[in-house]
Amino acid sequence: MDNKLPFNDVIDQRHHRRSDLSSFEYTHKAEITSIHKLTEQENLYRIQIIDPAERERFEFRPGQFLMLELPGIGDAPFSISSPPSRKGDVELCIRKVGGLTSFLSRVERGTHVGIRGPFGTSFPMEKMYGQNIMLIAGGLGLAPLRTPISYVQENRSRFNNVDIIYGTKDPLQLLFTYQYDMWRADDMRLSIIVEKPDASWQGRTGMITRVIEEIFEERDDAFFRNTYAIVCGPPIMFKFVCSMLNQKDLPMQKMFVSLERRMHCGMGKCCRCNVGSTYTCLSGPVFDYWTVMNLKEAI
Amino acid sequence: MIFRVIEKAELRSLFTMLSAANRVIGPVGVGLDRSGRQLYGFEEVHDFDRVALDYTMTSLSAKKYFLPYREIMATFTMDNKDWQKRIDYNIDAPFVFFGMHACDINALNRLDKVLMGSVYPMPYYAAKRKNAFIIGIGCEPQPNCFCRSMGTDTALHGFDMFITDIGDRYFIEIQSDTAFNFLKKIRTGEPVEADHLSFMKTGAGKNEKFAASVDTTDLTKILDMEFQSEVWKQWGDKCLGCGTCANVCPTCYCYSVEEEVSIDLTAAAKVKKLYSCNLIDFAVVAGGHNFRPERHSRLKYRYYHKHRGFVEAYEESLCVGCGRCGEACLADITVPEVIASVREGRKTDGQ
Amino acid sequence: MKIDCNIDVHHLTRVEGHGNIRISIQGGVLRQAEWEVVETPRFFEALLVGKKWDNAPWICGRICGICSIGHTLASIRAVENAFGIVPSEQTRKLRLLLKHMETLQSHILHLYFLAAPDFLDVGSVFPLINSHPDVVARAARIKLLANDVCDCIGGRRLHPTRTVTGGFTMLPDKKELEGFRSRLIAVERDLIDTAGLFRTFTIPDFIRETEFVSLRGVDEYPFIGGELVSSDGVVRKEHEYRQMTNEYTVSQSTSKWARLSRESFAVGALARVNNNFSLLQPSARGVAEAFGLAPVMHNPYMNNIAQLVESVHVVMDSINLINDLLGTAWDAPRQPVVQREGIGVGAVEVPRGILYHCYQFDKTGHIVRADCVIPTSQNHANIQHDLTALAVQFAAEGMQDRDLELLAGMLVRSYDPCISCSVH
Amino acid sequence: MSDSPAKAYLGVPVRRPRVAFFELSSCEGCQLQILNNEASLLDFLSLVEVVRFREGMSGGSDEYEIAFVEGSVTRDDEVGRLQKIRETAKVLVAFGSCACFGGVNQLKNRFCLDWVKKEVYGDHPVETAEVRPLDAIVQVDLRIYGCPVKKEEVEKIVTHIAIGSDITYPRYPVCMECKANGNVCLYDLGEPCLGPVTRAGCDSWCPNNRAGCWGCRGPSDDMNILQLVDIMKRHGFSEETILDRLECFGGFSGHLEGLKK
Ligand SMILES: Cc1cc2nc3c(=O)[nH]c(=O)nc-3n(C[C@H](O)[C@H](O)[C@H](O)COP(=O)(O)OP(=O)(O)OC[C@H]3O[C@@H](n4cnc5c(N)ncnc54)[C@H](O)[C@@H]3O)c2cc1C
Ligand code: SF4
Ligand code: SF4
Ligand code: SF4
Repeated sequence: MDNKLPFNDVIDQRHHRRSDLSSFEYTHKAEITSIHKLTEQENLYRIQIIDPAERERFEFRPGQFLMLELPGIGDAPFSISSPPSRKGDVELCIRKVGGLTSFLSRVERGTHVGIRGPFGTSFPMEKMYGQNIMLIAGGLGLAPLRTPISYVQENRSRFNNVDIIYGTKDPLQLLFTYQYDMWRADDMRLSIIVEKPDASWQGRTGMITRVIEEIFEERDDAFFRNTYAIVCGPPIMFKFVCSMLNQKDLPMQKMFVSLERRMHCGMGKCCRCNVGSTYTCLSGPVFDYWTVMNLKEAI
Repeated sequence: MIFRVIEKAELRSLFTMLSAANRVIGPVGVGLDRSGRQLYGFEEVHDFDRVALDYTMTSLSAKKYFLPYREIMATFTMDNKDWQKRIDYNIDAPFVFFGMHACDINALNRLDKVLMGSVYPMPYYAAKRKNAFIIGIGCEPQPNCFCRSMGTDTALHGFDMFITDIGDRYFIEIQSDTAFNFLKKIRTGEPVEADHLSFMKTGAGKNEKFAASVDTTDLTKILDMEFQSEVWKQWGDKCLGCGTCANVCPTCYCYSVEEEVSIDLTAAAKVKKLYSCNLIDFAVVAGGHNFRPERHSRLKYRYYHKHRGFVEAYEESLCVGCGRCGEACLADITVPEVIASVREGRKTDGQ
Repeated sequence: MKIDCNIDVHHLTRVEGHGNIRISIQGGVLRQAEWEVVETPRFFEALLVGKKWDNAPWICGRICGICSIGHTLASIRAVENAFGIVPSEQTRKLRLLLKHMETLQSHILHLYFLAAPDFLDVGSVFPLINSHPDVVARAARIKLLANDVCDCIGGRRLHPTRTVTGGFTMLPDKKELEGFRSRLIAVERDLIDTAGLFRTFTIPDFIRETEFVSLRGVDEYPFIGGELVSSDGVVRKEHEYRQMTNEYTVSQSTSKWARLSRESFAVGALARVNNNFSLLQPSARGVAEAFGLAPVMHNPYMNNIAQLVESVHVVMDSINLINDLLGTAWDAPRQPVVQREGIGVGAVEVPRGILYHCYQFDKTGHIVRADCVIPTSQNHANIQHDLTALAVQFAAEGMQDRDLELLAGMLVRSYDPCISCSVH
Repeated sequence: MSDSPAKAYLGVPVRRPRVAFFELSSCEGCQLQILNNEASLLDFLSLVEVVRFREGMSGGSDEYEIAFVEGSVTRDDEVGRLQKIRETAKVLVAFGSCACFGGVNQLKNRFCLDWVKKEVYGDHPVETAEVRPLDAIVQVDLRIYGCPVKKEEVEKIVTHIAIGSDITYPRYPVCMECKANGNVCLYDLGEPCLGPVTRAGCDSWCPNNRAGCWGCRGPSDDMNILQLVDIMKRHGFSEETILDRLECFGGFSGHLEGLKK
């Protein structure tokens, strides 16, 4: 035997197992199959994993996110905004805020992107069977909320009373307007409110909390004992909403929020998403509100 | 564990044998500081005489061989709307680490937990870690070392063999089959009772020499309670936000990713750069909001991650007490002082 | 015969800095021929006052972006001379090697990027990228080598970082020097091809006798320090540089002018070759002879050829220097500096000619007075007199406006003027 | 100018902007860094169309989108030139430390102008003004720091302009890069260094060469200058040494209160 040390290769050919060493930077190649302009700032991208077998294997749960990569431009987390039943043919609602997202707003259909994931925790939809659900979104929060909404839609009979409460700054920022009628048709009560109405606005005006106050007046305490809430939006918004709901003795562990932090890996390595020392990508992005309350510097 | 003893001269044979066929990294002198004190670093060595077996502490840890400061994670060749991605773990041959202190071995053991033990192991690290043949070596406590407080003054695993100077000979703990095989090729002896005794004595003698220490009793709870403490602000006023502490630290692993496009636009790369939570933009998110805009909040976060969060997750702290960050920090911010001040809820000394 | 002509070049291109050419001929009589320097002065000599000695080389390198290494070395030499420091042999060789490579990169930049477009009748090197790709690639190759060596020895090709009073902050890696030696040996071929290219150019036939000033070599072709000499026979010590330059102000220029035995004198590659011809490396001398360049050459356009000759010289000499450096073990990179009161002058031959830095220090090592005399300021008067003579000669020959403008521009460019540096 | 075919990146067409280079009072070294890019000059030229570059080419056009302006304003006529450039350019880039902060030129501002003129020109009349960076006169859209600028950074910025992706600078100080480069800290060697307060991006150019940083890239975000002064003093450097470094390139003017005598 010579004195050369043996080389231990860590590469393994199977790319789909979470614990597989070689899956770390593995990207599914996917194609942007359609781009739909929702508002001045947000586009809806339909992204389909090219390889049919990989597409079938890409399963996710409501609330999970994926890492979207444009080579040379960037790599960032986005919540999946389409029904889980569609597997590796997903929709992402993306707001133009910086390098990657602005570039995305200029690409055409047919461009290839990379997808890693799905990552993170999800909304425990099964636990909510037979209960009332309040789905509350502020602004871009409707993007991640759209997945549980479609889940409820597809499994409507399993849930009791369903409220969707959605607020934005002004009517121009309302997302997915074309879906509102369908949601209503599926027996989900949709309440929309804007802060700054324009001339054509006929709906409610004010903050989301106003809608919640109305619901408080309308429903008895028993209602809230059998209710779950999913709240997506800026921290300041879910902080208000959750503490209001808590006044009605809705347990904090029955309220779910989604946190947003900077992320580079999505797999608990880069530390950029840490809240205190909790990884948003592994322990989140979906947290129950009790956990959030206990995290230092979460909100 | 299997033990052996060797004559001191035999170490050279071991080095020669290993370095003839493998890349060897070891501690070497890299110059004198302004007061004439020898400075050390880890470098590739070809000559046994360059290896500073009695080195005190290297300014930078061994981590760049496992977690390079700058590493290409993937490269792309661009083809209009399409592209091809290639992944390389940036290691093609195993290497020998000749002379690592216990704290640095323990640092790797702790990194293993996050980088190899979790749901998503990190192949870039694993490929290097699994291909390192590590020879540990005993050390003398330095004024800033507090490894004993952190339980890292001895290494129980994570190396191939560990050498301790017991006066006239070296005492060797053998942990891997590979090491055992190599040792068969030099002259070794079975330790006798006297060797065991000198080995124990060496350990006990070392324990008496620690000058610095950190009281870790109930530390996670104290940190929780002192989250709003004014003490943090005082340390924040000193901190330069320069990231030096994280860069010299053997266990800081957080990183940033930068994308690069070649100037002829035909290729791109995804580059991982070790980052530091003390840097201003560490926690900036979309829209420009910064979760930790002040220096003190970032400094505090570093302590929380190491001494509280990691303990909660892995039952031990992410600090191995090597003292490098205190040594390197130009603002003289040291772990023992920071922890002591938080404990006492006051700032240590005047200034 | 040409009766009327008006030439007004505002901000001459392909030179460093801002200068204008104005020529006007009326009825066959030269009315005006003017080389006007409009560059903004930055007042380095004033802004140095009150600064400690260690600031001087760092700040003074910033006088010029092309010959920052030369300025830094002149500044260091002035400080060292004031403090009585004699650089070690190792430092001397490394500095010379660094200097050589700056000379090479600057000469190649001038020959290919600034001068050659004139001879090929294009506006810049850019069209040559398509029409003469091999020529551009060759220029890039030589320049890259020179710059790489500068990075290695000086730390940076522009505004060097390793060069300090007393020596260097750190020494190059010997392995790298070996690599450079092979590349230097290989680059000789490119220089022969460069000579071949320049043989195809027609050097304008124009002679005006003048005086040439440079360092005087003793046993090697001079670049750093030593005695000063003129082709008219004046010899001075380094610290007597003022008697060699005699600077004065003129209204047409924000740069000062200089004179010695005549109304003007010239510095630069041609002056060095004229004054030290026998000390050139043999192969460099061979190139000179092939172009009919022998001392004392009075055609200013031949400065281009002198630069070519020097390019060959510095490459050959650099190979020797690297051989010497590789043959001995490294000494300490720098020696300690002890400040003292006094005046120091540093004379260094930079690509465009002889450069002087002079500082007066007080007891605490602070600069009391500073003086920098830049090669191009020494050349301005000579350029002016050449322009006048050129206009007269070619007006008499009845040259077209455009041709005269081209020749006048080429004349100024031949000096490779560094205008922003002359008005520092 | 070489005409290369229009390129695209990920299907998004690449703009090949018309760029012009200008210089006010400077050593022209930053422009020279462009010509010093021997290895990648051709690729550089395929990304941008250089329509004016006096140091390298004759002729030129006054129609350009991006103006790279080197140098600082040190004479009144430069104000007009700069304003004219601002009117034409869509994007005005302050190119190098002189343009960003005044550069070494601004050391002149330590003295009264009359003394300065007399010291250098005697009684010969010359015009000069207080040295100002570009943004004291016009709006600056982009800054490329450094004395000299770092070619890798220039190339990166130009590539980003061409493909239309964001331009970002490191916000942290030089020490970060210095440590990653494995350098021995200059303070350990007994030399002063402004690395702890200076914006990174030069890849710790000077400390890599065992020379302390002089702050040519100006302050990093949220830098702690008071602590730096304290550190320098503790290492035995005089206030003068500290000031010499901090005032050298002008990036820290505005942070020097209390240091100046
Ligand atoms: C779990 C999760 C789900 C998300 N879902 C959506 C979604 O459905 N739709 C949507 O539009 N956005 C979503 N985001 C936010 C999205 O990740 C950022 O908008 C995106 O990273 C911005 O990238 P950029 O390159 O365009 O911006 P950049 O140019 O990188 O930066 C713009 C700003 O964002 C910060 N930033 C950079 N990278 C990140 C990052 N990875 N995460 C957060 N901030 C960053 C920058 O510091 C800067 O302040 C989500 C984020 C997380 C963590
Ligand atoms: S603690 Fe010290 S080393 Fe760490 S960032 Fe602050 S100043 Fe730098
Ligand atoms: S040398 Fe300068 S830049 Fe490097 S670590 Fe030390 S202070 Fe920071
Ligand atoms: S180290 Fe400092 S002085 Fe040197 S280039 Fe970088 S910023 Fe400029």
